[in-house]
Amino acid sequence: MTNPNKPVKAARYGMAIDIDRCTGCGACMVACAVENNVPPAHAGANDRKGITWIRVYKVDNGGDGDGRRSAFVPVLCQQCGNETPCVHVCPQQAVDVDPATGIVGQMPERCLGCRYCMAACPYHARYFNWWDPAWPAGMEKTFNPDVAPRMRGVVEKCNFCHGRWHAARQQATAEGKPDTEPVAYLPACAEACPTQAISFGDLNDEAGVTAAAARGRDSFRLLEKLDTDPKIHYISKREWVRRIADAPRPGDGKESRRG
Amino acid sequence: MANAMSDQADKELISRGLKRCSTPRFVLWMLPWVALLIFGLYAAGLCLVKGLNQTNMDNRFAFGLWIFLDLTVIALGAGAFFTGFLVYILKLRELRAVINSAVVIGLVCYSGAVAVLMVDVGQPLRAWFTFWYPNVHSMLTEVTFCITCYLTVLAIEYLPIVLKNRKLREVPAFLVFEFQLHKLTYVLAGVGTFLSFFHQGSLGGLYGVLRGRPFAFREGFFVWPSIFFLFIISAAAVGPSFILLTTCLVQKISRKRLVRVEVLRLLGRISGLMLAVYVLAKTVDTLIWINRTSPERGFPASQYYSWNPFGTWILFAEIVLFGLVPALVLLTPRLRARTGWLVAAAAMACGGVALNRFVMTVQTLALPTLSFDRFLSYAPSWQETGTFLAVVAYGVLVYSFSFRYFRLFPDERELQAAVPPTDTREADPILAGRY
Amino acid sequence: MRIPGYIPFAVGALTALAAGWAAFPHAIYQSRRQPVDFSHKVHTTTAGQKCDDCHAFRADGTFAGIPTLDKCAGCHAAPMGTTAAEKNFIDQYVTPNREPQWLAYARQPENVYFSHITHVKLGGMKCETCHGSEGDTDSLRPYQQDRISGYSRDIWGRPAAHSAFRTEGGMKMDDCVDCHRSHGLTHSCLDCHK
Amino acid sequence: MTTTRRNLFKLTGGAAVGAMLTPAPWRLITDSALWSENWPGIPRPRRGEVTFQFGNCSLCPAGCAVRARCVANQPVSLAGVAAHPLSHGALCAFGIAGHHLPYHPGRLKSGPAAEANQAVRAALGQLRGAERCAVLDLRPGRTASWTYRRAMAAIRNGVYLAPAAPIAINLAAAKTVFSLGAPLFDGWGTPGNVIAARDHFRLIQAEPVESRTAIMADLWLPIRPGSEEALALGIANLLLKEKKIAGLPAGFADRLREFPPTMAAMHSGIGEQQIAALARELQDNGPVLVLGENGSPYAAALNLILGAPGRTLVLRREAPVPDDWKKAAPVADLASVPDGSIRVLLIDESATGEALPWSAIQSKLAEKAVVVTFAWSKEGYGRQAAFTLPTAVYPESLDDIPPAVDSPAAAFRLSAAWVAPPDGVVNPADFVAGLAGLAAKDALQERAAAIRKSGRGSLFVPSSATSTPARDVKPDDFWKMLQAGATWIDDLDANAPAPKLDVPALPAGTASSAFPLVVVVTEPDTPALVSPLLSKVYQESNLRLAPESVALHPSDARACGLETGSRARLETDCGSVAVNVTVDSDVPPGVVQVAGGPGIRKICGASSRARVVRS
Repeated sequence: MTNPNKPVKAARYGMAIDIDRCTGCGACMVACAVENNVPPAHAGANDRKGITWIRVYKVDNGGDGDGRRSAFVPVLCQQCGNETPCVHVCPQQAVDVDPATGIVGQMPERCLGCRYCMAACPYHARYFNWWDPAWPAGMEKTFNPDVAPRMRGVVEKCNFCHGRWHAARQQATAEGKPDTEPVAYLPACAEACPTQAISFGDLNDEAGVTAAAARGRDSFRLLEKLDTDPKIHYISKREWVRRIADAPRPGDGKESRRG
Repeated sequence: MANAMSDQADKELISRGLKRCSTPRFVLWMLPWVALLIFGLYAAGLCLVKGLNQTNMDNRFAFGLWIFLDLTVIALGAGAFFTGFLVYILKLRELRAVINSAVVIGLVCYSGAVAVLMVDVGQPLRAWFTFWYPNVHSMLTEVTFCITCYLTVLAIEYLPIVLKNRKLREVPAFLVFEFQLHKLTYVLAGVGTFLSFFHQGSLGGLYGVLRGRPFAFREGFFVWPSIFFLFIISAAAVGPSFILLTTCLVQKISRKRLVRVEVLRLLGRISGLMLAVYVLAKTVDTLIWINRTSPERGFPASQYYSWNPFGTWILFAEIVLFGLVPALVLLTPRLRARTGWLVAAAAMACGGVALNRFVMTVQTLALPTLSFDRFLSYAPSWQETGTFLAVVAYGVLVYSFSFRYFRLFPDERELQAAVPPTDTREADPILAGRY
Repeated sequence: MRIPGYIPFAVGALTALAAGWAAFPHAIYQSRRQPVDFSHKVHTTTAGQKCDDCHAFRADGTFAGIPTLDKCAGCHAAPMGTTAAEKNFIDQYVTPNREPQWLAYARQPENVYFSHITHVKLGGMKCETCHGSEGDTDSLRPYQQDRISGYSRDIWGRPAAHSAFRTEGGMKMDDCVDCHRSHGLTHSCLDCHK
Repeated sequence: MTTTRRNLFKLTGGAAVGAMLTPAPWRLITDSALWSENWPGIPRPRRGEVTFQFGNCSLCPAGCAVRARCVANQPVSLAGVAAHPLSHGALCAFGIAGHHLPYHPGRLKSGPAAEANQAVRAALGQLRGAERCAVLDLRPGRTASWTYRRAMAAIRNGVYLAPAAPIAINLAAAKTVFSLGAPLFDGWGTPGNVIAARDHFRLIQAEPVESRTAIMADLWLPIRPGSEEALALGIANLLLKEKKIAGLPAGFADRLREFPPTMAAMHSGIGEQQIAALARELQDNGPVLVLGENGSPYAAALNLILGAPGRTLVLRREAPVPDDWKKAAPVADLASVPDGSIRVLLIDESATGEALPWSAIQSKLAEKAVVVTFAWSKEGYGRQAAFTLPTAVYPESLDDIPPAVDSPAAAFRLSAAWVAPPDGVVNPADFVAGLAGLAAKDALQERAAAIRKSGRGSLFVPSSATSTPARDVKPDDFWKMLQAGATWIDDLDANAPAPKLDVPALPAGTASSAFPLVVVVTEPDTPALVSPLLSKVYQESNLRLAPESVALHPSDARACGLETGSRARLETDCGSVAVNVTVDSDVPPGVVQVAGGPGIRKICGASSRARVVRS
C-alpha cells in the first residue's frame, strides 16, 4: 500500500533483446511456462492453439541456399504503452495497464473469453485456453504459488512475471525500503536466457543498462509505425534483421518450419 | 378422432379469413426444421460442454464463422428498424404491409445472433460482467448493450402481433394490454431506430478501431471510425432488400399474394437509393484508406491483395459487382418493374453486404501483421456450422409459426380474391407444403 | 365461492419472497466444523500472546497465516491446562505429529494477491479491521462455505443485496476497493490480482 | 376453491415476480460466475515458506549448477547459478524443467528387484569358462563407476565396460574453433562455458544445414551433405605441404592423395580459394581447436596437424579416489570383449550418456545371458533387457557428475536430491556392490574425503558465490558443502604432458545406395524423458524438432511419399526406429535432419547414412 502523501515514482519496465545473441534454445519459453503455471500442450494443440507467453520465432533473410541466413526472435507481449490496442477493446475491463509499472495485465477471472483482444493484438502475443488445463498427476506439486492457474475459455498472456514483481515489492517492504521507488526484479525468461540476450529493466531509469541498450543505434521495435509504443526493444547489428520490424511482404510459399 | 379434434383446435388459432394449410401438412413442413434445430443444438452443446476446442478457431483466427454470420445476420435484420423508421417516422404508409413481417425477421435475426454469441464466448457464465463492469471505451460493450436493448424492443414490438391472435383476443386483459402497447409503437420505433443506428455502427466499429490491424483500421469522426457509418448505411440499404426477398420467398412457398407488388418495388427503390449512397461512401473511404490511412501505418495497401485467394477481385466484387450494379438496377424503374430483376438485384445487394462483412472479419484475421508470420487459412468445423444451422432452423420455425397463426401481412385478406402471382413453376414438394 | 383474481398472484409472490429472503441465505452455505476446538481468548488473555506471536511474518515478508503444528507443539508438547479440548488436540495431532486441517475463514481466492505486511507495516492497519474480533472469541465458529462458488462466507459474504448476508469485516473485492479508494490508492487490477 | 389453469398461471407469475425481488436469483447468477473461477480440474498451488536450495543438474554430463526456488521444500522453479566457474549461470531448456521429471507419466516407479537379484546370482553361480559378468556404464567417471570397477574386480570374470572418455578440451585457450558440424551452441560440452568463451575465439562452422551453431558462427560454410571428410582432407593437404606430422594413421596419406584441394572443393561445394584461405587462417590464427562428431578421425587428424594437443586438447587428471579403491577392474571397451561371451550384463542408464546400438551389445551376449538394466524410464534398453529396475531420477538421486568434455580440470559435484524418490527404486551401485559383497553406501562421502585429503583444488560455494582453496575447508564442512551444491574444481597442473592423440582408423568411405540420406543431428542429446512443458518448443511452436522425429527437404519427402506429420521408420546400418516426419525447405536435399531422443541416438552414430521409409 502506497502512502498518498509520497508521490510514487512510476516505473516503465521494458526489455532490450539482443537478437544476435539468441541461440534459439527455447530456455525462455520453458522457464516462462514453469514460472506461470502454463499447462503442457493438449494432445490436439499445435503452434496455433498452444499457449506460449513468450515464443521464439525463426526468421530468415528470404535468401536461398548459401545466401540464406536465419536468426531467432523471441516475441512476447510487447506491453504497448500508447493506446494499448487490447486494453481499449475489452468489454469488461479484464485488461488493464498498471500506471505504476507500465505492465499490461490480463485478469483471467474477469475475462469472458470473447477473444476480441486477440484480434486486436498485432503481435499475436495473446493466447486462449482452448482446453481445460491438465497436468500429469503430481506435477501440481511444482506449481508456483505466486501465479494463479487459469481455467478453460479465457485469454492469457505475458505480464512480465508480475508475481515476481509482487514478491520483490513485498521483500522490499519487509526490509523496510520505501515503496515509492520502483523495485528491481527479473522475469523468468530474462533470468533463464543462457546468453543474457534479454535485458530487463526500468526504461524510465535513463542510466539503466536496459534503457541504454534500448536507445542504441541498432535497436528497433516491431511494427513501430503502428504507434503502439511497445516496451520490448530488439537489437541487431544485421540490417536484414532490423527489417523484420516492418510490414510483411507476400510470402514465397515455402513449406518451412518457422519457429 | 383426437387428431381431428386437435386439428379443430388448431384451426381456431388461425386468424379469420386467412387460408392456411392443414395441420398435418404444417407439421410435415416443420419436422425437417425441427430435426435440423436439434442437430444444431447438439453441436452447440458440444461447444459449451467440451469447450471451444470443438471449433477450428485458434489463437490467430480468434473469430471465425460465427462472428462473420452474426454481423451478416444482424445487417440483414436491419430491415426491422429501418422499415419501422420509414413507416412511423417518415410516414411511408405503404410499408405497413410488411412491417409485421419485418419485425418477426428482425426478432429472429437478433435473437439468433445473440444465441450464437453466447456459444462463441469461452465463459458464457460471465457474459453478464459486461453489464456489471462495462468498459465504456470498448465497441463490443456498445454492441452488447444496444443489441440486448434492441432485442427487448423487438420483443415488445412482437407482442402486439402475438396478442392479435384470434384465441388470445378472448382474454380481455390481453386486449387492453395490446391496445396500450399500440400507443407505444411510435416511441418503440424511435428507440429501435436509435439503438440500431448505434449497434449497426459499432459492429463496424468493432474492426475499424483495431489499431493493430491496419487492414481494418480506419480513422474516424469523433470516436467512431468511418466504418461505423458505412455499416449503418449498408445495413439500412440491405434491410429492405432482405424483406423484399423474404416476402417473395414466402409468397412463392405459400403460393399466395401477400403484398401489392408496388410495395416490393418501393422497398427495392429505397434499398437501391441507400445502396447507391453506400457505394459512394465506401469508394471514398477505400480511397482514403489506400492512399493515407494504411500507408501511414507502414502497410502499403497493395500487399493486402497479394495473398491468394484475396486478390483485388474481392475489392471489385464488393464495391462494383455486388454494390454498384444492384444499386443501378434497383434505381432504374424499367428494371425494377420486372420482378425477376427486382429479386435478383435485392439478392445481389444482400450478397454484397455479406461479402463486406466477410472481408472485414475473416480477411482481416487471415492477413499477417508481423513480417515473419504466415497468411493463414481457416475452415469451420462441423460443430461451428451446425450451431449456425440451428439458428437458421430456429428462424424458419419461428417465422412459419408466426405466419400461420398471426397476421404478418395485413393486406393478405384483400389480396385473397386476386389471382396468385403469375409464377406457375412447381416449387419443391416439401417447400410447397401449402400453408 | 370464487376467489378474487389477484389472490393466487399474491400468494405466489409472498411465498417466493419468504423463501428468497428467509430460507435461501442460509441454504446457500454449508457449515463445516474446525478440526480442533481452539480458543483464541485463552491464548490472548491467559497465555498473554499477541496475534503475531503465532500469525507471524517470514523473512521475505510473506505471511505464515495459520501456524503449523510444530509452532503449537512448541508449547503443547505436554498438556498445559486441564481442558478436554487440549488433551484431545495433543492426542490426535501433536503426539502422532499430524497437521490439523484448519479451514481458513479469510483465505482469499487463488487469483487474489494480498500482502499482509504491506497493510500492517505500511498501512498500519489493525488485524481487527478486516478480521473482526477473532482474537477474543472463546471458540472457533463453524466455517461456512458457499455451496456453489466454494468460497468462505467471510470473503464472499455479501451478495448484490447487502444486508441479508452482512458478516463481520468484509473481505470482498468491494470492501478492498472501498478502502483503497478512500485512501486514494487505486492503481490497477494488478495491484491485488495475480 | 377451484384451481383453474388461469389461477395456476397467476400463481407462477406471482412467484416469478416475488423471486425477482429477493437476493436469490442474483446471488445464483454471481455464484455460478464465481464457480467458473475454480470449477473442477483446476489444481491449486501449494503455499508455504519459500527457500532457495543449490545443487547440480545431472540430466547430461555438463552438470550445470542449479538454484532451486522451493515452496515448502518442493522445488517449483530452477535457474542457473551466476558466477559459477563451470556453468556460468546457464541452464538449458531441459534443465530448467528438470524438476518435473519425478512426475512424468513415463517414469518408472517399481520393478522386479528381488527376481533380478536372484537371476543374476544364479547366473553368476554357473559362469562357464570365460563367460563374463559385465557392467555397462553409460556415464563413466562417476563414483558409482568406481564402485562398479571395484565390484567387477571382486567378481570372477568381471568386466567393466564404458565408452572411451574423450580428451578434455580447453576452450578458453582456443583462438580459432573449426567445427565440422559439431553442435557447439546446442548442447555441446557445458553450454555456459561455451557461451562464456565465445567472445574469445573465432568460430568457423562447416555444416550442410544452418543449425543453431551455424547461425551463431562467425563464418558458416554450407558444405554439401557428407563432405566433411573431403573438406578436412583438402585442408590437411594444404597444411601438410609445409610440415610432416607423425602419428597419422596408416592409409591417411593415400586418402590424402584422393582429396587434393580441387577435389575437396568439388565435393564440399566450397570454393578452392576459400579452402586455401581457411587453411591459412587455421595455420596463422592458432591455437586452433577442430571439433567433429564424436570419434571423427578427420577432426582428430587436423587437431594433430595443427598442434592442438597440449594447447586446446589437454590431459585431465581424475579427481582423487581413496587408495583402497585402486584394486579395480580396468575400463574396457565394448568392442574389446569377444562376441557371445557376456553371461550377465548389468546396464546402468540411470545417468544419460552415450547411447550404443543394441545390435552392438547383443552380439556380445552369451546364450541364456541375463541382462538387467537400471533406468528411470521405459525408453532405452528396457525393451531388450530381461529385467528393468527403476532408479531415482533427477532431482531425487544423490550422485556425482564427472567433469564435462570442455572442462580442462577435474571436478567433483553432487546432483541435487530435493525430492524423495518413490519406494521401490533401486540404487544401481548398491545393487552391483551387493553382488560382490562390497559396502559402497558411503562411497560418495569416502571419495569426498579423499579429495579433501589430497588438498588439491578449490571449492565453489554457490550460496555465497565464493571459491576457497579446498585445504582451507574443514573436512566435515567439505562434505556438507558438497551436499549443499558446492563444486570442487581441481587446479590445472602446469606441467601436465600433452595428451597422446591417436587418430582412429579411417572408415572405408562408401556411400552405400541403400542409405541415400546423410544424417545431420541438429538437436541436443535429450534425456530419455523430458518435462511435458517442453511441448512449448516442440508442439506449441516449431522451435525445435521433437524427440524421435526427423525433417526432410520437400523433394526428398515427396520421393519417400511423406508429408509433415506422417509416421515413418528411420533406418541406418545400426537398426531402425519409428519417427515423425516434418517437411522443411530449410533442410538441404539429400539430408535427413534428426532430433534427439534415445531411439534415434542409438542408431545414428558419427556421420552415418540413413533412409526414411513410410510406415
